[in-house]
Amino acid sequence: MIFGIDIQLALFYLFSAVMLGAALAVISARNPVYSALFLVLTFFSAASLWILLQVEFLGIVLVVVYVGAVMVLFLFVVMMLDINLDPLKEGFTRYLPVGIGVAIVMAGELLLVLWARDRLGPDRFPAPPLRDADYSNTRAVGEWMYTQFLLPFEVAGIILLVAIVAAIALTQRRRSDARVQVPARQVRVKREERVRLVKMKSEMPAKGEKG
Amino acid sequence: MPLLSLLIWIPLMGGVVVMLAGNQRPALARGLALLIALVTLALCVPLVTGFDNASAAMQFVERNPWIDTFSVYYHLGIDGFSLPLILLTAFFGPLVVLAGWEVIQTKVHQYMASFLIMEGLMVGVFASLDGLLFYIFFEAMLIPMFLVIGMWGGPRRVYATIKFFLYTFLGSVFMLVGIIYLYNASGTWSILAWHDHPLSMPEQTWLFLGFLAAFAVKIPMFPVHTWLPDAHVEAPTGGSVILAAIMLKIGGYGFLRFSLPITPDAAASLDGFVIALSLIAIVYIGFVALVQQDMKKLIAYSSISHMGFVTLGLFIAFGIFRETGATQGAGLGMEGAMVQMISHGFISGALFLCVGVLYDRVHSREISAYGGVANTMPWFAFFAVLFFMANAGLPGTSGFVGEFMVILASFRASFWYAFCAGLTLVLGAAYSLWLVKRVIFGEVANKNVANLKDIDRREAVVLGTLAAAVLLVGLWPAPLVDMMHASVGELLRHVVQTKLI
Amino acid sequence: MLTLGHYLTLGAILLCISVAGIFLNRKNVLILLMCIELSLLAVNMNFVAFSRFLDNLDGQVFVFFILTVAAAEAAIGLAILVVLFRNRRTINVAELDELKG
Amino acid sequence: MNLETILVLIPLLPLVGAVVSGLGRNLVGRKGAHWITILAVAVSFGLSFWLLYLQIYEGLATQDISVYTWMVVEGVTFEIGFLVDHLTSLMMCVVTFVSLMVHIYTIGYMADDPGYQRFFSYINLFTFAMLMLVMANNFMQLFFGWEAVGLVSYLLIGFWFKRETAIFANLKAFLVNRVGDFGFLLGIAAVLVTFNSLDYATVFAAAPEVAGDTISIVGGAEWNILTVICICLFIGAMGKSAQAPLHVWLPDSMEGPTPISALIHAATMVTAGIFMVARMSPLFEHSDAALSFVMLIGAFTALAMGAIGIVQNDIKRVVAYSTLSQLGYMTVALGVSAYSAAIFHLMTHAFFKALLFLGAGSVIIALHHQQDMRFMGGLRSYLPVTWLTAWAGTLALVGFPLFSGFYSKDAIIEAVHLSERFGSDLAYYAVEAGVFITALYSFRLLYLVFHGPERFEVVHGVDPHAHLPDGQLAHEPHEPPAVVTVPLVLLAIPSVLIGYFTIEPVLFGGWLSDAIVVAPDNDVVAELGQAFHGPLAMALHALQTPPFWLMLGGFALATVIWLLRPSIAAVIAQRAGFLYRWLGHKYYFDEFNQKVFANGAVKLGQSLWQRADAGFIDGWLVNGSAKLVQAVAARVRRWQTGLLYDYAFSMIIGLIAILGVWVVLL
Amino acid sequence: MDASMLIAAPELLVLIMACVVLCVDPFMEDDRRGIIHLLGMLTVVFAAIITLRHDPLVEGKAVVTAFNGMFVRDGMGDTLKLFAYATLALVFTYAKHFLRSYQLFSADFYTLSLFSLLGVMLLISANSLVMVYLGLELTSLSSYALVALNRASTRGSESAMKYFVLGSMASALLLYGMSMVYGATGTLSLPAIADAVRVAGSDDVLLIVGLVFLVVGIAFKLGAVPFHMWVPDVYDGAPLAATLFIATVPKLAAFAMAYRLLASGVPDLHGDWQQMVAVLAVLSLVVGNLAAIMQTNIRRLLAYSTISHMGFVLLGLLPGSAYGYGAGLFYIVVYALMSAAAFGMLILLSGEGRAVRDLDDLKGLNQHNSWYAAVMAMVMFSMAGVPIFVGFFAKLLVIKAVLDAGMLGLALLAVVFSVIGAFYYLRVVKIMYFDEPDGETRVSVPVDFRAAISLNGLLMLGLGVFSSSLIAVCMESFPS
Repeated sequence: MIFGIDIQLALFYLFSAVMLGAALAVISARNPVYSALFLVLTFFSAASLWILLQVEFLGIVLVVVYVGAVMVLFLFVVMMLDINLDPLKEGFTRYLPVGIGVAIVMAGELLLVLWARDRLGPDRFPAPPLRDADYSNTRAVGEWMYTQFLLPFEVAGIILLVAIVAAIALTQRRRSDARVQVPARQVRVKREERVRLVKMKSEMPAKGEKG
Repeated sequence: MPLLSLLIWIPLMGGVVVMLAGNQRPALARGLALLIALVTLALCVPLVTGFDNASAAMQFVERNPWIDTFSVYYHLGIDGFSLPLILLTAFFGPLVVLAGWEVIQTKVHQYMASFLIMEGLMVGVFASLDGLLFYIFFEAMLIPMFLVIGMWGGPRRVYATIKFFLYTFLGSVFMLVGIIYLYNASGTWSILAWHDHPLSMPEQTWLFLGFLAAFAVKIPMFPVHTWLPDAHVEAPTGGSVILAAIMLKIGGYGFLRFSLPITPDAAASLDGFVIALSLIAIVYIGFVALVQQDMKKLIAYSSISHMGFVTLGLFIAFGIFRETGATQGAGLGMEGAMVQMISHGFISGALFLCVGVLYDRVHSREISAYGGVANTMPWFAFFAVLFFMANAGLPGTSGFVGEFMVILASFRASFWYAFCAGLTLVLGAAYSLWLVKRVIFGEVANKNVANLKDIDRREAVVLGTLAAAVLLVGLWPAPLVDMMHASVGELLRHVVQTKLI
Repeated sequence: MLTLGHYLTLGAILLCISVAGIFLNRKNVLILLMCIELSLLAVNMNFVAFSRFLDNLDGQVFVFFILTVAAAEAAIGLAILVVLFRNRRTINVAELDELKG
Repeated sequence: MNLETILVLIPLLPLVGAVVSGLGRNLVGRKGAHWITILAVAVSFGLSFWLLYLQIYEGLATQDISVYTWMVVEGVTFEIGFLVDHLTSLMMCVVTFVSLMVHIYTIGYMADDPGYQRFFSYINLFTFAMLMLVMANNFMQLFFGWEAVGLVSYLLIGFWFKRETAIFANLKAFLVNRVGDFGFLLGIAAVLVTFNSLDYATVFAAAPEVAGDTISIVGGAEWNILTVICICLFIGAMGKSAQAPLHVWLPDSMEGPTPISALIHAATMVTAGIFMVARMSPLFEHSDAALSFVMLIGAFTALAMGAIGIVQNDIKRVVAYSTLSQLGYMTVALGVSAYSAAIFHLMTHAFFKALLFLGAGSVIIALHHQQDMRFMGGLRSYLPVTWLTAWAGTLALVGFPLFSGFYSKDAIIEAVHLSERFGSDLAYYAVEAGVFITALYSFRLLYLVFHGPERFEVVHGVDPHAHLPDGQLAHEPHEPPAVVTVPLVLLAIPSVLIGYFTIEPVLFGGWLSDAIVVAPDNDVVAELGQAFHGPLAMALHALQTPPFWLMLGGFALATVIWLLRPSIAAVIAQRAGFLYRWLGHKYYFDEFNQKVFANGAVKLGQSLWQRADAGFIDGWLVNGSAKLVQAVAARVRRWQTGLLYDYAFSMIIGLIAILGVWVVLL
Repeated sequence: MDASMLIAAPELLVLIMACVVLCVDPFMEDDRRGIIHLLGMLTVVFAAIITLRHDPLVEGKAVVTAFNGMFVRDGMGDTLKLFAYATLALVFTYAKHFLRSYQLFSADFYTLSLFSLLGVMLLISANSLVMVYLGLELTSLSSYALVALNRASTRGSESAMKYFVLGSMASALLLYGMSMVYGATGTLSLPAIADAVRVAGSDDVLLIVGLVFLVVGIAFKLGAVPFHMWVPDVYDGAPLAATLFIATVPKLAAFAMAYRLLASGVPDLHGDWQQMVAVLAVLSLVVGNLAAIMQTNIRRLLAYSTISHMGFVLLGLLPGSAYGYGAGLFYIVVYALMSAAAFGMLILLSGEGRAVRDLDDLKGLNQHNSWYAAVMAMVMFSMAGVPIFVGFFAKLLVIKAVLDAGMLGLALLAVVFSVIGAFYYLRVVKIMYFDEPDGETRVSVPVDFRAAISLNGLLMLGLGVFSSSLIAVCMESFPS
């Protein structure tokens, strides 16, 4: 508490505001590059909020995985596709009222039920105790994940494998001008195809040739 | 010997076998189909001889578990209601094969197979004592008929056949909901057990309406009859014959097997509604039939009108019971309805075959395309007049018996029921004979008619067999009605007893 | 007092923004991908908050998996985007309507 | 051979004959056909006559046998069986005799017709059907015979099925008959409901017990059940026996070959209604209302239909209207409970009317199928036998004393006179006037055909079979062969004599009392019987009664108009234009039926079909729902815009909606 | 190494084999690729054998869990997995021909399919929210890639993009729901959640919000209206082989997901989710059937028909009874088989380089290929729910379950819309049987394809006539 202000709360509002603003910018930016960058900002804010909750591991992962990998991938694709940007925003404003309306209705419904009956107050969900200094969120999560959540963890791995396979299967192009190895042919190559044994008659002058 | 199973499965499997004959060997397909149909017919002999008229119990019962998880049984058996209808079905098997003998030239194997499969399924409907089994046969039958109309039908066949399928399908799904409900309520699919299962009035009413939806469309009753003229007009001759002769009867049979005994109280409270529809069918459709330009359409409408007698005969029981406090007369109505079904089978089948004979030669069903056929086809004219007279309910033909019984019975409930029903005497004669006048009689109308060849031996056999049947039932219905007495008694016992809880 | 409600509210608003973004954006598929990332962030926000306020690590671990999967998802999404761009020479959302009806 | 076999054989033989000659027509050939059928009818006639003989001289009791059980339902037995009492055997003899005559006559009349075998088959079949009708011992079989004769009548009227008029007439005949049968069937239904049986014996025995029972039909009004039954049954009789207003088919039925006009539409079938009512006398006797109704209908028919006969030019039609009128007489007799008089008149009428028809046929053959009397005249010298027999028939018809018709008709008129039933005064005047009219048209016919100048010319040198314009003949008319004239003579004999010899037993001797039941209060015939002192006395007494003088008046007037001063006819036709037209159009019955019933039914059918069936049910409900589904489907399909943001939008809306409903509202 | 590995042995096998295929592929020349196919088939066969084997650990217990309760193996799971193998075998058989004729025959399809199968299996066996999520993602990510497999196809990439964006959005929503549930109960384990809910009662607003989002996620995966928009576009745009896959195997997982989340996870909120599911079911039936009517594109037609089938599956979930789940399970299994046959037929009829898309491509099929026409007709009638075909029993069971729960109105609506649906199935039959062919369609597929599709078609009939055992299996998967 500083100056009667709950620092935690203040930070929450700050990050929240940034996050929501960034999120709005993501969906309304003219340029997808900006959108991607705003998304990064959103994630950063979210990570901050999580860390505020003392969920450090996930906050870090969010930044590392998302910002470091996924968002870069996004940007990469945006750049690669080289899309003409100008006409892409038409229609946005035309449907804006509807969009806002729907969003507000949905948000209203959700918030109404979340708040109206006051079921989320401290009575039921007391504020989480602050962690001890030597408490490692990462360790706790890790232990829990590798024991209790072994199977999901493995499955998550498989999912990543599938993503790889799928991405390759979809995007890999066989270029006609490229020199490629065909493992199948390499493996199945037979001796006859590589070595040509030529049987020749020894060339010896025969004496009885004319005989 | 599991006779009923044989009667179901021989034609069904036979159909598959015929299918295997392939497109290249039509003669083989025809011969096989005829053989199978005849074998099926022959199997009816032990069925009749072994049937005990005096017993109301189900006979030739077969019962094996089918779907254990919810106690569906392969449960077959027949009583006095099923037997005549099964006989009718088997009777028509060879006739239909013969009727399509020369006319059908494309995909003969599929045509013959369709009819054999249909025959097996129809026997299945009449022999099922398990509600679900019944429903399955009831619905599965639509498929071959759908194909028959669609593949070998007239120019508007697609519209007609889809209309036919969806109409009947829509009706029957309500019944499906009904029987599932019954199963949930009673824990069994056995129709006989359902007969004794008590139900509250709202339950009965809903169930009754569900059954009504299915059977009213099938039979068909006014105002859900409009699929019939279209289907008949577009169907090939064999299709029309089976449709009119047997499929419509399934609706009537359904009323007997389901609506009346399972929901007697609802039936009793709604009988006025059903009877009103029946009478409308008889009178209204009579007038509509009068002005038809298309022979098949006319016969189709007349079928609807005749089926009105079936529903009238079945539901008159309640009126009689209310009016007189006794069931005397109700049995007459019910047996009349049954006789009407059988007889209409013969007559309408024969009429469609007659139209088929003309259509094969001239390729028109328009009444106005004919005139003076009697000049060039005297034998045909003989049969046609006979069958149209039977259609008009001439005594001595089977057409008379059912109408006679139902009118007599309905008088007991109300003079006006009998009055309206009796109008058919005039209307039926009017549309039937007006057609005869325009088609059969008169001067030779055009070159087509002048070039007509009289029926050949194959056609004569088919029509002659039917004529014999029509006259036999007309002159001596006793064997037919004797089969039913016990079952009618049993049914009436269910009908007049309230099963409200 | 910083309560759970604060975080959940934040998550909810973020979710709404991302959702609004998905259908407000009519031109660029890339932005859609970003919006998805945003919505995952909203979810993560919830998980993290709950995890903390419940003092239960499950939530955090879940977030970790979500992040992993989101990365994989982004990879595949971008791969599809590349394929799409190669075929159509555009990533305009409004032009992706060959399939309809 | 026991009696039962004989009874079965009597109707069965003609049936066999019909089947053999009909289905095996090419097998038996023309000769075979007529031999087989004639033999069958002859044997039937012989057996019938033998039965009658047994009854008269051996006192054979009433036979009520069952041939086979048609079916049994709910304890009610429907049977095929025969009831042979005096009434039946009388009818059987009349039917088989007239039929036999007609069979023989046909050999000559139809000699050139390609449908020769078919014709014999039909009339044999008719004999079978008619015998089934009269021999029935229960209502169902009665109805069977009733309809079967209708069928044969239908087939025979349309025998020349190439003629548009013929096939129109037969359709009309069948339909009008069906209207009657409709009532008849309702009557039978009422009988079954009331008596729980269809057997005559049971029903008649139980009739007194239910006499007071009522049935409610319209609203709360209670009707006497027997009145309902009788009126319904009588409606059937009206159709078959051509009582106004269901008479319209009979004149048209003359499109059929003349032999069947004689057999079916004069002598036998049309009298089935009369027979039926007489048979049902145990029921009718309990209902004065029904009898009054019967009487008034009959009276109207007797008078009004006869009047039409005056203006007809077609020889057969004149006879046909005369038949209508005579049927009216019979019906009146029934209405005043003089059943035996009706039956008596039925019998005499059968002979003389068959005679007249066959005579007309003879003329027609002679004139090469010319039926229009305006092209006849002076045929007396060409056709002497026909002429003489026609006179005999005519005198019988007009009721000239000592002729058979006199006895039967006079008995009826007297019976009506004596009756005190409601409306009997009116009926009396009608039948009296009818006598005058009968004489008028009967003699008119005789004069126009056989007397006066020849109104045809013989053109020589043309093909005898060529179709010539009216009034021209290829050769002189001459008497047809013996197969035609012999039946004429054979029919002429009973036409003249039978009344004289049978009036006493049939009418007053209680001959029919085993079949006919008359309540003592109603028994006008018994009353008549008290004044009866033998046929000769009756004839002499008749000279002092109005009918005789009316008949003479008619004769005189006819003589003046059509024999002495033919020009008067034209003047009258001009002066009484309205009346003439009215009669000429037969009171516009046909026009009315055509407009209201025929066209009305077609219009109704059209509009029901086009509007209700095709328009509303099919168009609106069925195809309408299909269209609706399709329209909605097209719309639903358009939601799938192909645009990603729309898809997302849909998801979000779904989400918001579910959230809104379940989280916020609930 | 604890018993977990044994319990999850089928999953391990699939994983290993997927990697094997991945590694073997580069060493295969194009004409030897048949080995890949063989490996794929071997995988499903052995997986089936392992699954069927009565593990001593499993024996005697209806339910066993592994990996600290993350993984559960039970009757329903095994049933679904077995059918997943069976359908995948069909998919491989049909797809091989397609891939060959489109020069797409490489390991990609097989690896991705196997990974997807792994995801399906994990999802089926998921016992924790995290496993649900990961299984779902594994399935989905592979599917996205499969849809885009034909890199040269504009339709393929467009549909993949749509599928991806919407799918990711749906998983985000699902996750949001999971977070709420987690927040409300403090655990990710489904049984623990169930316990917590039972204790806490059903009026916790967090829980309800979470439930709504869970339902949305499930609805998307199943393709229920209004979360169905991806279905037609993906079915239409993807290469037929991928469509074939997506239309079959993952649907089984979607059912499992619904069951795990709703029935195992929050059974005590049944009253709430029942109504949501009812709404979704009704909408799916209505919209699916109506939209299908107007289609001339057979793939889209089948897609919309799928949506309506999913309506039925949801109806099966409604009652929340063992019986209802059994009915739903039966329905989804039957649906997978029908769908496989239908798309298999499309592959069969696709000529060289031209995939069947229009209904008119089936014109007059009966003329020259009457057996295949019959197979397709059987499939169509089965889908329409005409008796004796197995599709009828599927509908029957569901309607019975719905009636059991006393929801007569829903049952009536379902049957009425199945009649409307019958219309477009009939149209397919009509085109095959009643129309004249434009030319002769040559069917040149290998014998294993012929055998498989014939068997698949006959199954429609056979499983109908002998439905008893399959129904029993499905019903017994849910001990009541």
